[in-house]
Amino acid sequence: MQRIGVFVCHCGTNIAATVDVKAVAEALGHEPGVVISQDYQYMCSESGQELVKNAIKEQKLTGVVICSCSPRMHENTFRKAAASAGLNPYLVEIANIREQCSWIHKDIATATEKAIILGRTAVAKVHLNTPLNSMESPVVKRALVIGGGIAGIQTALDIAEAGFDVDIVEKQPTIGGKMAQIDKTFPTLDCAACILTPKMVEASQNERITIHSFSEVADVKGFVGNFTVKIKKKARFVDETKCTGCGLCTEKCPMKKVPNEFNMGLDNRSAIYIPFAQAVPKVATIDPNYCMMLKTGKCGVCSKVCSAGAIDYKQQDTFIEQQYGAIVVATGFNPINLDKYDEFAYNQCPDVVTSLELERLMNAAGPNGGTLLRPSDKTHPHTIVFVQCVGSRCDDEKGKPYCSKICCMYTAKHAMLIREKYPDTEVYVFYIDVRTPGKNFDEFYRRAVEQYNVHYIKGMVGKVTPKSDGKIDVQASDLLANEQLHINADMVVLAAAIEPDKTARPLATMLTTQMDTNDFFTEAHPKLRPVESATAGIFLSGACQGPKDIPETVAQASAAAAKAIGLLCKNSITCNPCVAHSDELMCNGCSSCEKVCPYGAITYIDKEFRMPDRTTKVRRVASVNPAVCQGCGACTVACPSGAMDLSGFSNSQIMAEVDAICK
Amino acid sequence: MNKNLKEQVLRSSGVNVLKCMRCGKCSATCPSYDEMEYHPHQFVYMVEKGDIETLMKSESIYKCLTCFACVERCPRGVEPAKVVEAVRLAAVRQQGGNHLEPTDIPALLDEDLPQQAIVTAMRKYAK
Amino acid sequence: MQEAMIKRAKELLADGSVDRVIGWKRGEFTYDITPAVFTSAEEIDSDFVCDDFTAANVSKYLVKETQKEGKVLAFLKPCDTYSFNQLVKEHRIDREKVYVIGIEGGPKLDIEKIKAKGITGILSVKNEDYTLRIETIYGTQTMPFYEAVLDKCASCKSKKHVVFDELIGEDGDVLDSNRFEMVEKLENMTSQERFDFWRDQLSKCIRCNACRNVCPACTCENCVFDNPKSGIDNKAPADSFEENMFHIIRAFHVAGRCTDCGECSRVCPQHIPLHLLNRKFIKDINELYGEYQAGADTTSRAPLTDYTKDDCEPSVVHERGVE
Amino acid sequence: MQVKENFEPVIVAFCCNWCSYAGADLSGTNRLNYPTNVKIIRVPCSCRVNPMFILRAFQKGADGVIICGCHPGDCHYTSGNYFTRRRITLLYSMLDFLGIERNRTRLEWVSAAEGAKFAATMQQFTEDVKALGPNRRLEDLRCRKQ
Repeated sequence: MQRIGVFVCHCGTNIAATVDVKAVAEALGHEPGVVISQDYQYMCSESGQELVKNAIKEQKLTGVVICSCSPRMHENTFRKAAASAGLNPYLVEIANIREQCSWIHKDIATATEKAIILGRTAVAKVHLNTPLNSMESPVVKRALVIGGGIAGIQTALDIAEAGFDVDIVEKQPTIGGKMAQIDKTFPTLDCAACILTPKMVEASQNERITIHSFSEVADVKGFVGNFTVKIKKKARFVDETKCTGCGLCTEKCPMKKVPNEFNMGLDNRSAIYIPFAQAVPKVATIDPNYCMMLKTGKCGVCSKVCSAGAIDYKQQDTFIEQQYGAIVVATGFNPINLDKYDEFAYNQCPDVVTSLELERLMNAAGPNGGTLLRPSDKTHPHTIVFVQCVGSRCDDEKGKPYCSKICCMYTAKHAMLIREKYPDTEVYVFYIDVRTPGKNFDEFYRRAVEQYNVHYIKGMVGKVTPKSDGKIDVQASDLLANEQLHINADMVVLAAAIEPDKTARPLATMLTTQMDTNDFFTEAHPKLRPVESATAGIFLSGACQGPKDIPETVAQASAAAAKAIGLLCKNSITCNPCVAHSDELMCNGCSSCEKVCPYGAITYIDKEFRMPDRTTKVRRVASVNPAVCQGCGACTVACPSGAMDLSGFSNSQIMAEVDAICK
Repeated sequence: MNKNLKEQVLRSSGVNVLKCMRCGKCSATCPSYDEMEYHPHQFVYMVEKGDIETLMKSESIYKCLTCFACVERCPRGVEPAKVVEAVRLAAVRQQGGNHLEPTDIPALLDEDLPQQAIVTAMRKYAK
Repeated sequence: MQEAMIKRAKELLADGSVDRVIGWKRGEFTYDITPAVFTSAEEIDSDFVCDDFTAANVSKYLVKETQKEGKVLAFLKPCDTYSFNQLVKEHRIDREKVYVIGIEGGPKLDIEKIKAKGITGILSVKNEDYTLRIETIYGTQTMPFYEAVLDKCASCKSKKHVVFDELIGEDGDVLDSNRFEMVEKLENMTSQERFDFWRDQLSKCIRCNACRNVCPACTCENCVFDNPKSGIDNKAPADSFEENMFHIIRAFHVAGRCTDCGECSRVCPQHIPLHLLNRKFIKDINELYGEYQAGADTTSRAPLTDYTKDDCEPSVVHERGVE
Repeated sequence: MQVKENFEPVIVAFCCNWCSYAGADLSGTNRLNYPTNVKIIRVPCSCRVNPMFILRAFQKGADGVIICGCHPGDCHYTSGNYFTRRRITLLYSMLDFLGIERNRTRLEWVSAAEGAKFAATMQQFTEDVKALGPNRRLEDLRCRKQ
């Protein structure tokens, strides 16, 4: 026989002002099985909880209904209270008579009537509640970092520092990411490689860090604490364990006309290549799109010159499967494609470059050895025009609606470096707004203007026209002077908007994490949980979550690491016990449930059944892994026989609620 | 500021001037810039302020080629050319009467006249 | 054809390829045919029959038969092969345990249509060049063959066998049938007319469960309508609601899985056009989610366990035709 | 159809825990009124709603049933509402085919941030059901209230 206690909260006047709480308590006291029905000022307060606890003990309650605010507010509070009084926490139900009643209705009579129905519904449900016990699920003490840029490297280093194993999966042949391509960093102007490469080396030498370069995440299964990830190691046709990185093969390779992606295609590399001198791992990779041996079967030079015998033309993609407790996403960004911006002549004129290309043009390891020369004729540019917000802050389908955040600062940096190195060069920056919030940022920008005499012009470039004499006509407006300008430039630099890496979207699907319309990962809470995704155990690091500069990226990377470490420190995590379960006697083994399960929590086993005639029969039946199931209930409806049901939201419980509402 | 005129211009242009972020790309791209007293970005801003009458009196409304370069290039989708046209229309309506009737056109045609110019002329000089 | 089938069945039994044969045998009357399992050549010789009345779909019986030891020979008409495939897909039939011989399909005959002509005391029915020669205790009668064809055969969707180990006779093609005509007609009625139509039909239901029991998609170990814990169990249509509910839930449970074999309507003693409910689902699925034929293969995802991100919203129902 | 004076329909709303139930809470927090006729049942995901529940509601005296879930693409369980969309579309289409009034059933996507949409949706749905009058075509006479 059920002994149910009903507790009606006044919530001060929040409920009591529009709901006659005494009448509710009185009415619910007459519901079947209810042995005690009380009202109280603040049920969630210490003394209110005490009231509930005492009643559980004194009245030997088998179920509790709290008529109060939304279960999203205090369901856990009351579950804990019940547990401390010795009642299974899942024998508590909340009737939401504040958000869904007193706050939205004004008439006391109808609001009270509705509150009674809501209470009655909760009583009807609690009659069918069963004690549920949370399972403990172990945490695998290993983290996966997806992306080996500065964000991924920093996160991996921090996690390794805390004593946990970390794997980095990087799709390029080397880690380092965008920062490796950058020449100098703002606002200190120190060399990016000088601060990045030691970290890359540190990562490669840390025995807790495993780097899977030239690899991709192929599949993710499981859940917080216990993800199973399939990693595809793409064939690089070079045995990583044998290659010494001597680089002889790259010198001897006869195919040298491959656009060098590390230098943004501004020069060429060989078909077998090491992206840059400080690459980690320093291992050669063969580009199958250009390698003559792989394409035609004729060549084999690299194999002949390799004394380590590392070349393997027959290498295949391989897959490794590994368990992880936490996953950190650090997939980073790319500049957008500028094909649609005809007005800037990016595709027509080699001397119109993006800012990232300019980084390479100015870098000592770049195509010109650090001397700034025009890509077209290798002459010194004397007039350079920078265009801000190319594709950022756009309300059209060509660009991005957001501010890319980093362009103002790197443009100031570029302008300053050029004026420093080549004082005879005139530098114009066309800006809409100069946005420099950040420590020492505005000072930096002012230095560019005041000390280096960079011409900042408020206005936008409307048209860039390459001329026959090799010069470039830049037509722009100077809004403050109210005039239209024509600048006879040698080079134009476009501050292209940045966007999340294209691999992020399919990855989000695999990870079951959410993204915004711009394909940036969505954080669990924009203010209070900025480095966690809404999916437990998945953390966000760096520009995959939104545009960020290096200091911010590193800060977020360490924050994500801290969150991951917090998870990995636990030996086990408590699972939600409201999961699906299948009645084997009724299950047909038809696989409908398995097909709709987003977590792969359902498997099939052949089970022996004893028949009434004493024979045995083997049937295929579904089996739910309660640690993997998240309790959505999709399977319960897919199941035609009704064998599949959901604890906490069972068919009979929901139907009892329906009945109570419609009574 | 003339509220009614502003309303009329906003309605007839269908443009939301508040979307403008003042980048000036419209004026940067405008081929008639030097001919104009008020430039495309100023049109947008002045309409926002409600300063329509000044624009109506300006020659600028007839200098716009309606080439739509500003519409094409505007990163915010503001469509300045439509604002210019709406102001011009307001001026034409106020003056009353057509400056160009469709029946006038055949006499004006010559071989070199691009068809677009005729359409533009209708836009500019007819109600 | 019957001779060829009997010959093959006996051969396969004799060489031990199969242990049992599933086919049909005659009941009390010549047209009273039921599916039957044969285990010996003698049984086959005396009882096995395949004629114009062997319309019953034997696929469903293979669920139980394949749970037993040994291999079964099944003679499947084209429509039956769809049901068979669907059951294989749902792991209800162990494909390894069945040897499928595809046989030519109908059109099969509906004895009720013959009786409706006032012909009684029937002893035998023979098809002589598409004229039925019916021997009765009152003498011989005739009627055109096509006037006695089963409704399900009249709107046949396919003469193609989607699965078989061997064929007796020819394989056919998927047909361009008119099977959605009646559904369309109902869709074009007003809501009230549709309601009246179905009230008229479903109120005839006596809850004999024949439709469920014959349905090859209804092979649940324990049907929700028999399970007191399901909350919707009931045994008799005590109220019009229960008539509605039984048929809605039954149709919904087989939605995306029903191959449109038409057995439900064939066996309904009250002649309720139950197949229209299934066809409505099939028509909706085809129109909203792309053409899908349950049982056409054993691997594709069923429409209700699948989705696309740009599926239509349920408002299509509200926006459609007549209210 | 004869509509009773002051007919107050019984409306059952199934709301998914993560979006729509939170949206309903938000309309409460913002004090956005909607009719008392609407009573909410919390389910983990809209895909938990079995057609049996909907029929059960009509049987026991509901005049309208509405299901609310996360917007497609935003499901907490990633795919639940996509299955809901197919199932419920087909079910509603079948009810329509049987001559049950279309406006008695609805499926809406309401996010946790759409308190105003929740209130407006419930307001509109209640009005639509009121206009239809009591559920007669899919009722169980044994359950009819006198």
